[in-house]
Amino acid sequence: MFSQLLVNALIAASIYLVVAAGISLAYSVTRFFHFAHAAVIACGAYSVFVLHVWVGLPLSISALIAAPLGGAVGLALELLIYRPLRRKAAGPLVLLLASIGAYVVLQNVMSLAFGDASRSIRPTSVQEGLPFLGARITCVQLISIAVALALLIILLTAFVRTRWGKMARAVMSDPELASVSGINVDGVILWVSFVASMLAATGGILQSLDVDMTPTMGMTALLAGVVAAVVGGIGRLPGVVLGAIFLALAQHLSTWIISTQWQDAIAFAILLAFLIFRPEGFMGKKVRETTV
Amino acid sequence: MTNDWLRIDGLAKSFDGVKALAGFSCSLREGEILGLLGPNGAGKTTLFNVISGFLAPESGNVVLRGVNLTGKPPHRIATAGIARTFQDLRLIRQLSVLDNVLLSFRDQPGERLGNVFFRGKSSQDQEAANRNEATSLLEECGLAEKANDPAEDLSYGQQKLLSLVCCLAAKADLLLLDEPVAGIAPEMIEKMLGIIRDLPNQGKSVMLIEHDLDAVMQVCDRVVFMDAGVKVSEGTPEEVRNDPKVIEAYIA
Amino acid sequence: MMLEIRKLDTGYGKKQVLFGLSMEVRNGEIVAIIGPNGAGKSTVLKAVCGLIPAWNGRMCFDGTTTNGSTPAQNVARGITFAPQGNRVFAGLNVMENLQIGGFQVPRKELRGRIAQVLDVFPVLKDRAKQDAGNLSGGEQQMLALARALIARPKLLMLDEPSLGLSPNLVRSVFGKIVEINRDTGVSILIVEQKVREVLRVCNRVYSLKLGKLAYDGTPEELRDDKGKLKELFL
Amino acid sequence: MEYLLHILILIGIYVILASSLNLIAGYAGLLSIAHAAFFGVGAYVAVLMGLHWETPFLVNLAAAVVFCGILGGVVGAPGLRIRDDYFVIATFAFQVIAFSVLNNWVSLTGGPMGLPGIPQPVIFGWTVSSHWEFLVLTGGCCAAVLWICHKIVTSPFGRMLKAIREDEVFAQAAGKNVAACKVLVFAIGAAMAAVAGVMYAHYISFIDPTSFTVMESIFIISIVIIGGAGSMWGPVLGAVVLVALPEVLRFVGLPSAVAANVRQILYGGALVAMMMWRPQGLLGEYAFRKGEAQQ
Repeated sequence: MFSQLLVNALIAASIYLVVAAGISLAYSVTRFFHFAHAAVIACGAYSVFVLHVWVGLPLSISALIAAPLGGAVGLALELLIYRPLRRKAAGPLVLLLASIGAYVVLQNVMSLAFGDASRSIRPTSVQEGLPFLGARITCVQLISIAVALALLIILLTAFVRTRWGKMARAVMSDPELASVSGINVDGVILWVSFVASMLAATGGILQSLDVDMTPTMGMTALLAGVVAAVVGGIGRLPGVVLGAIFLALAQHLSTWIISTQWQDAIAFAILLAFLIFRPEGFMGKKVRETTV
Repeated sequence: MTNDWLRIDGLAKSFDGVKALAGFSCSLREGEILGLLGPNGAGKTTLFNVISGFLAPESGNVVLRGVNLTGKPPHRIATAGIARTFQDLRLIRQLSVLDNVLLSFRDQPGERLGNVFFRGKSSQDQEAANRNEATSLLEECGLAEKANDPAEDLSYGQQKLLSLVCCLAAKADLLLLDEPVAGIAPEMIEKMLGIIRDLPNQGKSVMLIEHDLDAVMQVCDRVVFMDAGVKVSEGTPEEVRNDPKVIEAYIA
Repeated sequence: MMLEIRKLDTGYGKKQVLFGLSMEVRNGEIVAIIGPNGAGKSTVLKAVCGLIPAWNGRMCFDGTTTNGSTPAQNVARGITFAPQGNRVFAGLNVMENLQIGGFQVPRKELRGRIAQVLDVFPVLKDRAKQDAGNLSGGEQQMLALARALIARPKLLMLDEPSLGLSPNLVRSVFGKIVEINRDTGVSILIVEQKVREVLRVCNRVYSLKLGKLAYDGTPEELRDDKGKLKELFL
Repeated sequence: MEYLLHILILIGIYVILASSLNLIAGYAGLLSIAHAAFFGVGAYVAVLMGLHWETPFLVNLAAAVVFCGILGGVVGAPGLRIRDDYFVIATFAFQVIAFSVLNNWVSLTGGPMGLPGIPQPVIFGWTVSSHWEFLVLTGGCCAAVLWICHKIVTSPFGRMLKAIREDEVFAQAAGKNVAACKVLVFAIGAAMAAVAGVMYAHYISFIDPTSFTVMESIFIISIVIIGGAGSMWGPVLGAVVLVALPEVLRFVGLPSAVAANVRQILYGGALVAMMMWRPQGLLGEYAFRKGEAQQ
């Protein structure tokens, strides 16, 4: 029982991790909470649905196409909405409100296209699951953990090693200095949006492999991602790993004591506690305070 | 001589290990205009922020008329008789010029919600009286025509003037003015200095930070020169100007 | 002529800081801008590098007008800028900071250039893998200088490189500045409060007061004339 | 005719919700995604009291108002420590927790099944039963809420709220107790939302948690912003337009299944468009831009 809870937590953590990494990345370069991420998450899942179920491509290929498609949605949002707003010197609240509007639109477009009922890309036959330390884990779940880990490693490496990664970190660290160093800050924001949205879409795909998809599925995933990102410390990838694991453990181990329906409430109680008492999270730097 | 009308004693404050104030002390007499000079990073604005309660000092005291104000929240200090302006010029830009002045009156009965609903008459009377007073203050300073324009429509100089008028409406005894004439046109400088010079006649005391030395010479009774968070020199504007330590601090 | 500024008006929001300022930097010169606080010294550098727009007037670099250029375009033209306060990318290590500085440099050349710059700043060589945020103030200032040099600028602009440094460190930072100028022939425009130090190293001096030019001449004239200095500052 | 009355009653309820959120977000600048939570908690408190203890309607209403007021003060308090977008996230968290409680505390709230059979309100012997009577009751509450809002925003207290919204530092330097003010206004706004909740519950005579979701909060925010934050009549206009919108869509012949989505697409799109071209909304004055301190 206990080891099954741990395994469940691990699976949840892997999805949180992917989503939270995207949120954290996007927030640390753009400095606002990108609400429409929730829609991008669902976009990822529905793209796979269309490609796999309607077009008939194999699942793996569908997923490989769907992730960049999600990224493209993020790119479009950045180009059509956020960049023009930033040009008008819009603050974080204006951007946040615009992204809420964008979420509402995208989510309802998906509702119109696919209906509110849940859709599934899960393999039809129920899988037994492989025994694993006294628990059971399905193949799909193993794959999702592997994908999350692989993405994280790729991301971390890219951040440390590549030129683009360094540019992104420079912009996170000091946007003004980055611009006088000759970095095109707008360009960096653009491709970080792409990567972050691709991560969000991947999160959606992984989730839809485990449970079914609905147009509003992104909201819960986004919220878990926000919690993991804030708990870990916005802008710190290693912190995000910690945050995702912490959140997943807290949610799943608490099912020893209370029923599973309370998982959302637990996640948000954790978030509230962190926002009030330690808004910089486990590893982050202090968030801005009022300065005189 | 009531030398300790305002007493500032051994204030210390550091940011990330850098000492902005390192045991700064000085005092102010009633009705005195004191200029604060010093190079960038000398700790002048930090001093204002500590006096007005926006920063808590690590040690030291600020005592106004025998009342220790150290560590009190800004709104308490503001109601205890201290008004200030800001270097980056804070006003409520979207509100009208008149509203900005009206906001600055302290302890308005109409700002208590209970009075709004249950003692409407008395708070309305007070509001009307404040409105008259605000209008006449604006008239004296030549901003009356703009009273109903949003504050952001004023020129930079007029905005600075308005922030001074706000301090007058506060009926504070001590005014902390952070660069009152920086970046404004010469005629406006004259006007501002005229108002500031007249403040002691109304029983008010002033501390001001200003880089325009001519302005300081014109209005200040006394000047304190600070560097690296401590007082380096003190005296009449002429004395400080001729103090070799001062020129040394600038060019060192 | 490396940099020519003609009748520049600019400021922040509604606040005008510079009033009809004209100045120039010739090839290979070290030019200092001094003056009391609030004179608009840093504003000159920010306007030249493109962080704030010019309201009026003209800025001309190496024969091209740069009004309205972005900082990135100016870096490509050969203007680099080390802003005030030992600004480095705190989350990146020393090597990465240098790579960011040379990010417009062709990749093949970058390694060699970094090696060259590190030869000028041996302190940084030992710290190559450390996070820039953990360096001392002096080392951060060296790094800020080094970062601005990687791109091999024609004009290097420094905003108070001495800020927060001990007198010894100030000496060594200024020593480096002279060395760089002598070895590479880069023109340097430097804003500085530590007047005595900067007068020792520069070829020409401008002094600003309340956004206007108050003095234009050679450091020798000023160095010995305390009366003149006092007039400029007090 | 009844149909028209139904729309008018709904508009009345949303005017209360939007005007109260406008106090919090439009005047005090505390953008909150928790308004549907107060709406719901108010409804549940009154209904549960009526069902279990059979207390009179006015007592239930008063209890819901007081309860939500206190809860609002508690939820608004984090606003003293965290600001802007982090505050939005914190209210969001509260919204989700509140929904979760309504949905999962089955023994008290009936969970997803909701609470059916809510009795008609009786006020001093007057049984509110017909659409007309509900319209009178809702209209009366609506008028009271608007009158209170009007009193607040035209008083020096309202001026102080605007000052806090635009520049807290200036407000503090002018001697205003910013912290107390924020908590107070958040509590008042929450209490007013409870009034709307009580009206809604008794009018529909059935409540379940799905009426009080995050999306509902977003809808209320959209009303305020599209109508115009920081103005008395902006949210009223917004409520009329956005509540009547699906009926208009139905009128032009969209099937109702599609109309619900189209309505949301329209208001989501309007939200984006407002941010792009008119962040102060149709009638408002607050553009969610904090006084940008220059250099």
